[in-house]
Amino acid sequence: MNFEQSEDRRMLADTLRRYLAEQYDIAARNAVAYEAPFHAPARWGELAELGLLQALAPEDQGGFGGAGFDIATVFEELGRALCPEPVLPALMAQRLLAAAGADAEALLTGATHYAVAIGEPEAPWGLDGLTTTAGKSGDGWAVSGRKSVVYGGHVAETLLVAAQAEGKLALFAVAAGDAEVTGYGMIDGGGAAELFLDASPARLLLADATDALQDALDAGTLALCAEAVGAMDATRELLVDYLRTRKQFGRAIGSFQALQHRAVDLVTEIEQARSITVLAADALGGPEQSRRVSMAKNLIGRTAKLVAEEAIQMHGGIAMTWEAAVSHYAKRLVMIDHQLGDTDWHLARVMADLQAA
Amino acid sequence: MNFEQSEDRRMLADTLRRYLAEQYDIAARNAVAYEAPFHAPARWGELAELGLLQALAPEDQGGFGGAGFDIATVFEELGRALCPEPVLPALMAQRLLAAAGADAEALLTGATHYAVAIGEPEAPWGLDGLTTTAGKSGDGWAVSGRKSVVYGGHVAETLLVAAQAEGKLALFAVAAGDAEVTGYGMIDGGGAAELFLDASPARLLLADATDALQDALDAGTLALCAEAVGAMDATRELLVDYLRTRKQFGRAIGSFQALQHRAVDLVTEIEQARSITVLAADALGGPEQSRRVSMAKNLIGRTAKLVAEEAIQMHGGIAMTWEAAVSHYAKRLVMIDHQLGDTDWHLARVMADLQAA
Amino acid sequence: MDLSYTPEEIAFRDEVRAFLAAELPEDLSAKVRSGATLTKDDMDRWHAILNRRGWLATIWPEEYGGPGWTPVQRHIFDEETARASAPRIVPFGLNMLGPVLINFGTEAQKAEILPRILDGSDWWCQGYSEPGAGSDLASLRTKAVRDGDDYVINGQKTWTTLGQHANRIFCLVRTRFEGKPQEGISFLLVDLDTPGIEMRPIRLIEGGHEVNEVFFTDVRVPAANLVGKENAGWTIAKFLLTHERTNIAGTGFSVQAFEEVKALARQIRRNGQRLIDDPLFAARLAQVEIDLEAMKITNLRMISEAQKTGHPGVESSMLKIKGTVIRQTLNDLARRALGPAAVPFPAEALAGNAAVAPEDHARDAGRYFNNRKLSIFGGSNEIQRNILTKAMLEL
Amino acid sequence: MDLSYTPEEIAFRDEVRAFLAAELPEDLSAKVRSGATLTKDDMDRWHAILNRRGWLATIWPEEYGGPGWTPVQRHIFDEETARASAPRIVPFGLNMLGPVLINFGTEAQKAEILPRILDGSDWWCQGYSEPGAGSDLASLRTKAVRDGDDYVINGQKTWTTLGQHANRIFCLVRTRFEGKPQEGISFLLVDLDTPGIEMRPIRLIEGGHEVNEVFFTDVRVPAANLVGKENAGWTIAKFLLTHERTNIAGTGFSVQAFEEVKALARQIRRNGQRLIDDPLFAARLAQVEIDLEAMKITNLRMISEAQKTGHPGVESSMLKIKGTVIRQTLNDLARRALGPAAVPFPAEALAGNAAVAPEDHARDAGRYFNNRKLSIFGGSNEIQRNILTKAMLEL
Repeated sequence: MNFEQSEDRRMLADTLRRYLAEQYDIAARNAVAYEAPFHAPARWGELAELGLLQALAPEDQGGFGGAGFDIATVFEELGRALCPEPVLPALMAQRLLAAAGADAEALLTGATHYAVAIGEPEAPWGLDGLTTTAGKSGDGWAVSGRKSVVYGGHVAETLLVAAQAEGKLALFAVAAGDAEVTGYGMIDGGGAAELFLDASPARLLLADATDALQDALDAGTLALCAEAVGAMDATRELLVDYLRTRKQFGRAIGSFQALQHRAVDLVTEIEQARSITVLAADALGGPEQSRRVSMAKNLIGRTAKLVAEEAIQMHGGIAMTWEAAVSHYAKRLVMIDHQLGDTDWHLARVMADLQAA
Repeated sequence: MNFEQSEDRRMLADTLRRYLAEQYDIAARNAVAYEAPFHAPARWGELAELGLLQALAPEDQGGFGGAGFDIATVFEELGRALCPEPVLPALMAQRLLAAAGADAEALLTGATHYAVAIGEPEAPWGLDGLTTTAGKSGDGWAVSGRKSVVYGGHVAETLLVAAQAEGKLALFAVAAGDAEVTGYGMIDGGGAAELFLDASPARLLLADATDALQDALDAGTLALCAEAVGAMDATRELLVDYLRTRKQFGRAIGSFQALQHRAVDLVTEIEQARSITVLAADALGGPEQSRRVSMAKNLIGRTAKLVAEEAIQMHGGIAMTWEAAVSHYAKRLVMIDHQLGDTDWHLARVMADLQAA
Repeated sequence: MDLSYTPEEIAFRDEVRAFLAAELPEDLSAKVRSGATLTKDDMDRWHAILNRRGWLATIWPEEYGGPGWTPVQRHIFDEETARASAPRIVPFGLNMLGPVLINFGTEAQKAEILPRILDGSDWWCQGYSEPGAGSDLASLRTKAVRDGDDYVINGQKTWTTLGQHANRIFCLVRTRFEGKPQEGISFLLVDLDTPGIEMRPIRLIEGGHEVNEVFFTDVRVPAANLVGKENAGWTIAKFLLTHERTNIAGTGFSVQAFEEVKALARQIRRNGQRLIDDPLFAARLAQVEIDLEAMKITNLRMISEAQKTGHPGVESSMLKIKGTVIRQTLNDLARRALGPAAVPFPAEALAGNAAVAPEDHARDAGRYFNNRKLSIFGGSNEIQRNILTKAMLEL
Repeated sequence: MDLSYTPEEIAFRDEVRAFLAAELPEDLSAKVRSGATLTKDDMDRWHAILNRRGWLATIWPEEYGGPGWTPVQRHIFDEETARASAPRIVPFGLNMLGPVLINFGTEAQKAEILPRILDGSDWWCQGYSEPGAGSDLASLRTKAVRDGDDYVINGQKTWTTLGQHANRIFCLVRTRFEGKPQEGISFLLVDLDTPGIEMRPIRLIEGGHEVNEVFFTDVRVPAANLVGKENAGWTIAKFLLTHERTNIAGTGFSVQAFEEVKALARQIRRNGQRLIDDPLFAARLAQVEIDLEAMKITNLRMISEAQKTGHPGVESSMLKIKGTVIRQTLNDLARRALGPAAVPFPAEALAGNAAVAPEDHARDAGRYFNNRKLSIFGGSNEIQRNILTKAMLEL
């Protein structure tokens, strides 16, 4: 048993933290996060050079990481800086390309943006109930259907699309130019897109992609948990600092015991969130992967909302303003619950395990 | 719209409150509540003379009340005094006897104890899934089955038993001597019994008793809500008094803001509990009766537990002792959730209404 | 004890309903339902409609143009307008300054100002909070120094709601610097076109423009604009906080929000079933429905008490706390219900065919974030708990 | 980062498991599982078994008879004994007085007392709290006045756990009355058969006898029974609070409680389905399962930190808070699961054929009430929050 971060990961975390703090202070971050293309293209290449993307892939796939703790390390730092770069779709796409034995060099160098299109309006999370279909068309395939809220879909050159084909859930690559893509910003920064596929030409990557897609969802979900931990840590720092310095009634508001006890409870819950993320990171690649990731996302969903709401409430009016960093952290913390399965959706998966005979 | 209590009910409440405060101070209450017969037989007749039982029945059935607000008035006072007398089974039995057109004089004078036996080990609440059966036997009927945690069953002379008969849920009267009755005390005071019926001779009161039984359950549930309101009110008084007088670190503990805010939240929730009980009392006898009673029991279940746990926590160690009144209030408040449907069971009924197309 | 309305109250409710059916413009209620920002013209239009009916200044005495309603009638009006998705009455002139003038103003002030509030000539805004004086209002530092027949104001106000539409502002200012802070505050009326005033927008968490900062630099105001006595402004501030709070529980808005979430949960389908058939979501919704049912009664109990005593008690702080929690929970459920569809922003940027969320719900996430304010502004829930501690627990 | 145990740790765990399988008496674990009250003989028996194996004084240094375990080994032992429903080690002599003597006692005290703790000759109990000094321990008033070679003790102690089985008590007493309250406290050892001592039982909320009051009237104790210096007792009290807290999260007990509730929810049938298939109950259970999984990691993270620094940090207050909440939630679920069957009391009074609750669960409601103490005794969760406020938030 060992809770020390490896030297390599500590160095990666330090490098990323320094870079992100320099390049994405809250004003700079907001300037890019809420205006198309909802991230900073100039920074994307630099992040790739720092090894951000390679850290997400194992050595035999051209990277130098790829384990649960690598993903957690990277995304915790992204979360701490509220970084709006589309790293999540890159992570998920890398795992799908690897599963398909496809080349991922352009992804890992940052040259090409990929997005992963799974969710649909009536099947937003998970793999059940997807209705997008693919059929043979000449030498290749044609995909039809609607994919909704595809993270990074607004800047992706290549879309990895899950579709029903010949009785199985398969994975296809669709060039962005071959689909109708409506990009937009997200309320908490960053961008996404709606995908309208109408017999769009597609390349088959995996005929039976269920396991690979579930793995991509699990890894993406773990990444969101770690991102939330980073964002909660930063929020905690903002809050504690505010409690120390903001005065009302002639005293620092942090001297009011009612706020003290609530702040302490938040800190306790954040430690629990960190712990469950460690558990999920450790489980990635093992038999308990999906179950522990769901446990983590459920707890993160509850805690991130609590941290967001309490941080706003204890800051008071200032947290209601765009100008205050805490408002953007709060938005991200709440909206993470809308990505890749919310707290109730993941709870239902854990419940199903309890109920299984 | 009028939130004033009627003059009659105010007088009844005052009379009861005075009598109960005199006769059931906490030491006297505990002396009878936890030792067989788990109530004070000498007080039972006096309470009947004060009109306690008649207040639960309408005039045309020999009483002078019987409306939702009459029941709420009586049980709020019983709750305030933590009175262990078996009034709940009397209330439920009175409604069943009235529905059957049977004579209830002995009940209303306090001469005869009735108990109502509905719940079974695998169908503890509600009318679905009851397996006790009755069949014709000579001139009368014979009932077989097991009834569990029958309130007041330990002192009842007559048991009103719900049983399946000829395809319907029917109601029978069984003399206590004709059944195997194992009485016991309850963890929060008062008594109950297990009923083992093995072809016990029975008198048919109602061949199709579903509506009458549901009405008795609704009225009983309302009574428990009102009892909880009274007990919460008393608990609030104990707590506020303790916060004012108990000193730690050289100050009244009520001067600590963290406790102040939690105490205020309790008081707010108690007002909500009172309100939902008013709503349920108003609905008794109307088309919304079952639905509103379920709403009330759900909210009461949540609030009573919160009040019990917070009152214990804020009292600290002293609340862990038998000697402290608050420990007995806390037990009653928590255990009310085990009677006639817990907070989740009633929530499911409200959910079903939301889901109905 | 009787929860039903009297025949008179039912007749009144029907009158309000008929009025709303006939007079509330469809485009306004659609905007309110979808959470869209109302323009000044939208609000003026609705005020004018209410004013024509004599139902605008609902808490003013009849002699000044009020309808002479009981608290129960006011409650019915609040509930029905909320259910019908009518715009909220902009409260600054009507529910705040109006009662202040009626109680503390000179005859001249009343005669000049009250009619202009009713007919929409003036749009008032509020200058109370300052960057360093939020919950602790008594520590305000914007100062007004007497100079001949004028006061000269210097300082800064913030959280000035809808100030961008206003032509006048009422302010709490410091006119004495020694003694207890509460005893050096005055209540001043200021025209916003007076030289030296600058108003700047504050962008809110969800991106909207609702509140402002107001900067005062050597702003000269006639001494006649003082309301009440100099240094007696704290009395007026307290009067507003404890005597004129109306519709504090906001149950009408919550009922409307509940109905919207319920409809949404029946409409949204996920993995082959309606969201309402997901037991975890249904449990959340049923629980808040029950809390709201209780809240409606708590509200009526306190209104009934106010009807008897003439003014709401400190218990209204409970209405504020619980009422805001319930509304925020409903906003939370609407956001949750949408799942990923809550994400796009700003909703207006989406082309019609790309609509992600059901019509009328594209702004639900923004509304959730914006309504975190409910438990902060107007005396935070923490301040309400302090008030209740003092008053009810006597601690 | 690696959550798996090392091969050495796994070997140790297997050793503990084998020991428990062979040596833990079946009747004792059955009693623990059902929540029945253990007799003094039960506890002595288990202590003797552990002592034979050298695993009784798990936190003592090897030279005094401890096993020389790392924090991780201690954790493994705590987890495995809890999972096996072994009785808890009675902590007063072993985990409290022992370390105090090892750190503050004279050689003579160590030589006399430590072996008698190990072999069960002495049963120690604790005299800390007083009716007026609970959370505020420094305000204690039981006084010890020096008189020749003796101290003379007068006063009252309370919450003396299992004092009914004890022959000796260690006390905090006041030996100086001026100055800071903390600087006038001493740590004294007292034989309970000394004249002037009376112990009275306190009946607890659920009816059990676990704690006592102890009254001292002119009790003469040799001055040699002082541990450490006179008036330096507060240092010892703090040492116990911050340095020797072991197994504070109680995750082993929670894991055991979780498994019991899960089994119960599969066993209980209600209206034709298993309770576990009720989505509302399953949601409650899954949520606490997840909290517990996180807690286990939080606990291990802090143990790993303690292994590095040599002692647990103030973060252990978080373990206390969250650990007690999780255990109490599990007790709550067990009570809920039983429905009406949780009601009968005392469980022992029921004839076998009238059993209402499933075997082993007849005391679940009582356990729920009794375990409300977890968040009160040993430094209430409010006190833990105060500690964390100071240490972590630096407020």
